[in-house]
Amino acid sequence: MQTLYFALALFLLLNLVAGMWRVLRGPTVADRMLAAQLFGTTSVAILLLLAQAENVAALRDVALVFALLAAVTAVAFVRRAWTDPETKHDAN
Amino acid sequence: MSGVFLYALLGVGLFVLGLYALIIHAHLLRKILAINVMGTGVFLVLVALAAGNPDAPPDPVPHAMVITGIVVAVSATALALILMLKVSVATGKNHLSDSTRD
Amino acid sequence: MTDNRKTGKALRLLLVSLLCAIAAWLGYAVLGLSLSHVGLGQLVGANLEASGVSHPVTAVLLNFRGYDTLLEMGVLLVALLGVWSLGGMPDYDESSPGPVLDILSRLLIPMLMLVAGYLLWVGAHAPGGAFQAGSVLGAAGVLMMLAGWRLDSRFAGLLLRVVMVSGLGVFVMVSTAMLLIGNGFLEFSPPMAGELILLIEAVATMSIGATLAALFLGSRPAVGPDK
Amino acid sequence: MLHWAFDSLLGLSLLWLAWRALTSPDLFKAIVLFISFGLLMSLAWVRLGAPDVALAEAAIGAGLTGALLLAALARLESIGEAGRQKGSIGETGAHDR
Repeated sequence: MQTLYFALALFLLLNLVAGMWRVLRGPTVADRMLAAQLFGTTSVAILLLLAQAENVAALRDVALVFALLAAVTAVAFVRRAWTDPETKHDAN
Repeated sequence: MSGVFLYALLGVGLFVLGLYALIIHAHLLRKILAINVMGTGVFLVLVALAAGNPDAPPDPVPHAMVITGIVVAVSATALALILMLKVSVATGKNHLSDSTRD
Repeated sequence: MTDNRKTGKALRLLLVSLLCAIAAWLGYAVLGLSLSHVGLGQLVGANLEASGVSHPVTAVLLNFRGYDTLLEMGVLLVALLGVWSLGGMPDYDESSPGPVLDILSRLLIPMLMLVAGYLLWVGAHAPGGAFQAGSVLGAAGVLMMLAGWRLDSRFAGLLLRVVMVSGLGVFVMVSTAMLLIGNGFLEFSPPMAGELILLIEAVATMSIGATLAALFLGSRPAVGPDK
Repeated sequence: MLHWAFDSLLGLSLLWLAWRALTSPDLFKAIVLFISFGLLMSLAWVRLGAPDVALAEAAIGAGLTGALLLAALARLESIGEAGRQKGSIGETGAHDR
């Protein structure tokens, strides 16, 4: 069972690495930011799997903090950095 | 805990990478990011070596040092960002000008 | 121009090779360290009974190496003073928050406060503690500011400053009180160490949270009866 | 074996994220990559058996650092735009993208 949890965590990490492609490519700033938010969500899942696999209950607290605080970055992005949602494609 | 040296070497790599970026970039925001990466590299070496002994639980003293270090790093980053904005308002530039070249 | 570029390239090559040498040297040093050293882990474990808490990292932070934490609170305060003494920033014009953000912040901020309290409480026997709880509280403050809330100017004067300083202040006062009753500075006597640590941590959490949120705001909040 | 694969993949992605965050020409991209770097660091602390540090990194890396950097970038760009509107010398560099 432990091996299964760990294999699943590895699979999620692979997914996360695939998500980096969107951060690098994503034509708009919102694409990049949402990919980073996806990293946060995937990390929550990985943390929960590791908590189960290694039987460390404290990791669930880490996952809880992660899930709650992901919103702060997203709100900061929407309020401060996303000035012109229609046209903001960056240059490269 | 065979991955200890992996993470310790990763810490060294991050430190050197941050140092390189700190030297070659003129933009102050990039310098701030570079210093943060350097600090993370140091933390990584500390925590990796604290987990080194496989027969004992991880050493709590480096962990405590790294926790204080993370909070100090974020407050220093906040101060540095405000200083950067002040420089930008005062000079209109995002890098420190070199008086011998200007 | 091409000459300039050539020297630039040469300099960069020199820098990269120098940094590679540094990396190799540091890597060699790290690999050469013996991992079977005892470290301070056993010492901490042996004295954990006397510290008043059962989680080794909290014991180290608040009791065995209290100086670190004390000075760290000082560093936070100095960073805040530095930010405040730089004067106000030009306020960035932002869109109005909108109802979604308002409702989100109303839902999320009580949760964040609850989690901060939980982390503070659980720190005595499991991972958690003042720094983590303070960071969560600081993030809650940042979220409030992003959602368009502002601190009422009645509280932005003395009260805010008292909260900011209280983390360091209570720590120093408790330590000095220990000195007066005949212990060393920062030497908590075992029967009441747990309660003292909880008191210091609770005040420090509030103070760290307020300081981090103020660092995000970047300028001194307005003081005065109106505005 | 599985642990080795996890650790190596995590380490490589951390190094790569840091490299891209420090070299990408677009400042916003650099900041998003740095935020992602902080999120993954939390996993590294967990793998090193330091849940306390992971908790601190999660609280600060996921919430505060991102908000601080994004707000600073927005202010930097508004300072740059104000400078350009005043007609001063255009070397603001906020858009060194």
